[in-house]
Amino acid sequence: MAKATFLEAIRQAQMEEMQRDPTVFIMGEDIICNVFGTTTGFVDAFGIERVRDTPISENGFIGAAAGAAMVGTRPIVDATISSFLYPAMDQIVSIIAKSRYIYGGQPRLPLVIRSCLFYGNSNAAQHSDRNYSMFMNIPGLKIIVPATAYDMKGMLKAAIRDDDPVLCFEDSTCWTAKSDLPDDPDFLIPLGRGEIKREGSDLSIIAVAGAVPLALKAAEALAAEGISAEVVDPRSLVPLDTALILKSVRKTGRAITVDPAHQTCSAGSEIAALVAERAFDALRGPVLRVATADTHLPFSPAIEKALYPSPERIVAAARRLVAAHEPAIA
Amino acid sequence: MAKATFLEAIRQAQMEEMQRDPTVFIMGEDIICNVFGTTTGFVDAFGIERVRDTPISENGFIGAAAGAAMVGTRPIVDATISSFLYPAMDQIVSIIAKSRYIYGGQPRLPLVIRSCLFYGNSNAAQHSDRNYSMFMNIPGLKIIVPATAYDMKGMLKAAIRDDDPVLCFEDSTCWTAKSDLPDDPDFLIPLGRGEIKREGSDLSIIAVAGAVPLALKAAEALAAEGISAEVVDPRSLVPLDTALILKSVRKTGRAITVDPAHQTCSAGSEIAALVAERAFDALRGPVLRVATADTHLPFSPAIEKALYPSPERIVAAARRLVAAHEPAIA
Amino acid sequence: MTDQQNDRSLEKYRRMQRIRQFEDLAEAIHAAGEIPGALHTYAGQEASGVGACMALADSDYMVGTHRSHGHPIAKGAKLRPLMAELLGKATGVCKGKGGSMHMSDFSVGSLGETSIVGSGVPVAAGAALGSKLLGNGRVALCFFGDGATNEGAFHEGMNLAAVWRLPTVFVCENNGYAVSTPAHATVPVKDIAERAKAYNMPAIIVDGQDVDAVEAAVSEAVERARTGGGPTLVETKTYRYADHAVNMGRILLDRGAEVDEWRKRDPLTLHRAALLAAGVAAATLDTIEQEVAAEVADAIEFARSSPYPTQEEAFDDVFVERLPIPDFING
Amino acid sequence: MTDQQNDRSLEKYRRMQRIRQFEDLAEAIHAAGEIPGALHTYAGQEASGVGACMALADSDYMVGTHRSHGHPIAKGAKLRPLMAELLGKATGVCKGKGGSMHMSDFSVGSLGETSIVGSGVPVAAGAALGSKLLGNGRVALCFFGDGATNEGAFHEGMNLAAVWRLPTVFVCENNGYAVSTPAHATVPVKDIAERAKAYNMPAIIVDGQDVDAVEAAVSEAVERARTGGGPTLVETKTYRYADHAVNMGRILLDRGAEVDEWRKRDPLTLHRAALLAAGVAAATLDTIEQEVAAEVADAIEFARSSPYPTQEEAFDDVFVERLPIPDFING
Ligand SMILES: Cc1ncc(C[n+]2csc(CCOP(=O)(O)OP(=O)(O)O)c2C)c(N)n1
Ligand SMILES: Cc1ncc(C[n+]2csc(CCOP(=O)(O)OP(=O)(O)O)c2C)c(N)n1
Ligand SMILES: [Mg+2]
Ligand SMILES: [Mg+2]
Repeated sequence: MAKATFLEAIRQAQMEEMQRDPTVFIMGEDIICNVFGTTTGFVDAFGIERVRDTPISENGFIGAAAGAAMVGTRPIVDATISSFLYPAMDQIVSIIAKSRYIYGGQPRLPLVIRSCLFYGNSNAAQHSDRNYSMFMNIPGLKIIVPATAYDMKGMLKAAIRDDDPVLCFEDSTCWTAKSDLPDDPDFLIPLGRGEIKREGSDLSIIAVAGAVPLALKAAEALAAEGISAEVVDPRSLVPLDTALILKSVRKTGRAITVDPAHQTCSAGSEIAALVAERAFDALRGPVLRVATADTHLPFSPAIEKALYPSPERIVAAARRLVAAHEPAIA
Repeated sequence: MAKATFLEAIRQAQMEEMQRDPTVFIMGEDIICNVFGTTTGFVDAFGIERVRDTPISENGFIGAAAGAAMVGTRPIVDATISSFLYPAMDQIVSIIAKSRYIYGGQPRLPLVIRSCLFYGNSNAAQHSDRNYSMFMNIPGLKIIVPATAYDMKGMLKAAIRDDDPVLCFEDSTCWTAKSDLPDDPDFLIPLGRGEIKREGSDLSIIAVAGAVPLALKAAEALAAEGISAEVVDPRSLVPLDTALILKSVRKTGRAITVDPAHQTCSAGSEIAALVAERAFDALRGPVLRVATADTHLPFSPAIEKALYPSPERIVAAARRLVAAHEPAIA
Repeated sequence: MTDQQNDRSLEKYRRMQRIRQFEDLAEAIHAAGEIPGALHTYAGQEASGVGACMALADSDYMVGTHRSHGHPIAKGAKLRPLMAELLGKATGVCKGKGGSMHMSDFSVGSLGETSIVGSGVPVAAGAALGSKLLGNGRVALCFFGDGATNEGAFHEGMNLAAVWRLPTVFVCENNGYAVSTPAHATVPVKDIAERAKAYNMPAIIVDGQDVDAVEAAVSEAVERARTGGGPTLVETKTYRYADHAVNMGRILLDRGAEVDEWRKRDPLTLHRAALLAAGVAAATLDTIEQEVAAEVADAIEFARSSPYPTQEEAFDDVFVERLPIPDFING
Repeated sequence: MTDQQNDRSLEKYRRMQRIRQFEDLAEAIHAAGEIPGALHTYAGQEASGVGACMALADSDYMVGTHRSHGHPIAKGAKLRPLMAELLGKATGVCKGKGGSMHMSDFSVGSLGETSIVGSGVPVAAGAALGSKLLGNGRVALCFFGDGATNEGAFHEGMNLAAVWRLPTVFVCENNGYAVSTPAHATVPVKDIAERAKAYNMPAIIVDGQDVDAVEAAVSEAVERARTGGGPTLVETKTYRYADHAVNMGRILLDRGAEVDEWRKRDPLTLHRAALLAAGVAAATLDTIEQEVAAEVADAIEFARSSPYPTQEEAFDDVFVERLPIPDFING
């Protein structure tokens, strides 16, 4: 156990799994030079056959991962920034998500596509996407959104060992966050299992990716006002730990979803709909959503930040919800 | 006024707008031979410059529509089947949705991308997408989902005249439905305005695209049981007529969303979340969702149909909701 | 002809016959309403598929297209599961989930017949990359049409295979049309083979009606791939007899005279003539035709008597583990 | 030299100076923390951008890339709105919404500097299509890098322009690298120009350090486009001095000696020498340099003293009509 960052957790997970299984390999643009630090030392350790710099052709190499996976290897694709998944939607949706099904279960596609959510630092609209929810609408893709270095390591290792395709979204606002990382080479966090990141009794804050630390800060602030907030981190969006979410909301009677994505058709909206459908009887007030405004992200640092969820916005929503003092229906 | 089909409504809308405005042109794969009948006679009327068969390169010609729109033409792209939008996501999301914003309002992108929702007839998973909700998560794209020939004509004409990019999703289950179509060359239905397709007092069924006729059938059946269902058709998903939806739910106290898309992160989920957030005080029961199961669509006719919304499923949900007899909270 | 050559030549004839007779029957039962959805037939292109696949080892990989009936048969697939697939039965090669556009039989190395135009090209490059990494010596062959070469996926897959010298063979089945659009209206080069130059890739143009010529061309490409020489683009000049697809909108295109012209160089007729000229007895060929007829009859019998999948099976194969079945299914 | 030639030559020098001095200052103030986000500079490639744009009419269109500072300046854009954009100010050319990667000035015909690699190519083809339909005689020029030619968007845009004979000029600024990856590792042809063969498109390779040579090559292409001869691919062999970008991860790549080598053929130095050799007085060139220095100083002054956009402006320009402002903004 040693404290390490989220980026280092990614590096360790990849390193350990590549050491463990010679069929695992990694490819992506500029991963040898290694821009974000998640493949430091990999070429030396594994050679250029297993650590591949790709041409700038996301559809090509992500589709190639599908083919390579079908014949018995386990590719990790580093797609850098999640905005670069759009040119590859063809292969992600029509091939990767659908091949196992359309061929009646004949192939397996054990592959991981990693990309970061690169928002909040003046990179403008073409580089600031938080687009996991688009993929949630497509069956056949597992989707993980770890928010801590600990979860990142355990879930990425599990994703690499998983026999289904997994999209791993890495929130860049979490990159420098640190956890104690287990050294156990078999440290795995099963996909589809959420976690209560903080217990509470007055309301449930269900937070996604980089919204988790914001929710924890908000919960801290709320505690000082006498409001006890529970913070639920689904950690994986597909499969979604609906049981954990519903149990928390049934306990607290109130729910706020927090999601760094644009609000419309976000993961946060999906979770809100789930709660309104399946825990309605326990609800003491509306299901509130804190998400990024449905506008593009501007470059200018003067006006970008206010568009995202913040602890302040979460606190305000929580106050409003608790103040409503509606009686439980059940 | 003469009765005509949904497909004929598309043809008329395009024909009238191309007659009216010489800067409007249309392009797509095999539109001269005209597979689905929406451009019958167009080459003869407008010539091959304005009626263009494209190479099979969706990203190329959809991106070309963006460039052509920026310089003063008004392209209509017939992208055939909505499944073929995936190869073009790069241009749709990064260029078409974002260009006006990222360049600070300098360009306008008056273009329409039409594609049909080609499900329900054994076309298998790669050709059965109902994927508008993915685009709802991206600011900058107007999205229309007309369900009648009348709405189709008025909204497509409005879309062609609109100065923003519009995605027009044409539900193939509505293709043969007929309406009386106005001849008025300026018959326009403003985008962003929903419609109550049937009035009712016990519950609101908010139905999207091909779900609208299903909801109307269900409402008919419910009426026979003494349950009065209101059917709300948003008609456009972006902008969404939230006022109309909320007003209906406030009146009836109950809401069911019906959406032919996969349930997770669907338009139906978004509308459910909206209702749970902004009309909670009026709700007398959970917000139920009737949508397509979150699996792929199989080819086999024996097992495809049951996965979609149906009048029966809507009726069952309505009965359950009304039977709950929960008191209004407010 | 040596015995072995003779066997191969007869096997080519058998596979071409299988495809032709399969397609004839498929069209007939489609017309009779037994097959749902659209039907993209391969009749006319048999020499391209069979010639190419005969150049492969059984363990080699192959990726195809929406026009998916011919490729697996060419690669040696059994007819029963294919016919059952067309009818949407549980015994189909894809358990009834794929249908006409997706008749991929992984047991013969077919890694997908994908109906999104161009989308197979990166997959084939990837399979070849997998082979390379695993060191198993296998080659991945990719079929696609003339129209597909206009897709970005084609470009990216070709490029990747070229820069990484992957053991891939790209076979462009140039049948002159994409749906209704003639190739010359969308492809600015005279021969698709020209496109290989963008990747510094060798290219071969071959008469796609001549199964031996196709086999020879593809063999050269396979040999290059297997020995580390990287990918080749092979263009087979061929033709499909039927409309783009039955039951997918209207194709208002009069190709009558052109079809007649091409039928004069029908790949089965040509190969039959070649075999006869090489001294094969007509009776031998007749027997093959009859055997194939029996096979096809058996396949349709099998397909018809097979059960449909159960509703629960709709939730299988999204992931390796079955999805939970929602309440509204089966009550 | 005629007076007119002389004027053009001096204008080229002026524009190259503008780019170089703009970049030098941008790097300095970025280092000082005045510019947020990443900075992709164009220093070293000035002759490519200026030579190409000088071959265009003012009313012609141009599409660029993430390396977006140089193109608009080359096309004649004013410096004030560009510098203000870099600082995220409301007076920026994109009102502060685009920043370093998107410095597109539509008033000089620039139709976007898009940071998604390859994504400008279809847009340029489309602008040319628009010109053709409107009959306005305008040409659309598209800049992109060597790395971009591996993208599907490049292929599809090139192909479309070729089959439709659109008035497009494709300028590949081959600076030898995509981020850290040398072109030879991802592009299997020796010259990018080879790729034109896949589209039956003429191609020209030109010394990208020589502004006159670039102008001549692109002029030939523009002439062809304007007279209905369709598109041309021009490859400018050039080099960028700085890292791929400042402040976007670490680039661990030692290009030291190579940079020195290329600096010997610095485009500004070369053009200055050519002008002096042609009899232009050194003082004339010095004056230009000083005038540009004053312009750049004025631009930064303007940028610094400009206001930031208001929070509400974040909701402008998604659509033509402003979006409703959500409650959590400003209260
Ligand atoms: C991405 C995509 N665009 C369009 C289509 C519709 N479509 C199906 S087959 C086809 C023509 C393909 O032509 P070609 O590649 O020459 O193959 P062929 O049908 O001639 O065998 C088209 C346009 C599709 N399936 N996928
Ligand atoms: C689709 C996409 N993939 C990856 C990136 C990240 N990226 C930005 S610039 C660049 C290199 C581009 O190289 P080149 O086209 O040669 O242009 P240069 O930077 O050399 O001017 C990369 C990989 C991107 N912006 N878009
Ligand atoms: Mg074809
Ligand atoms: Mg470069």
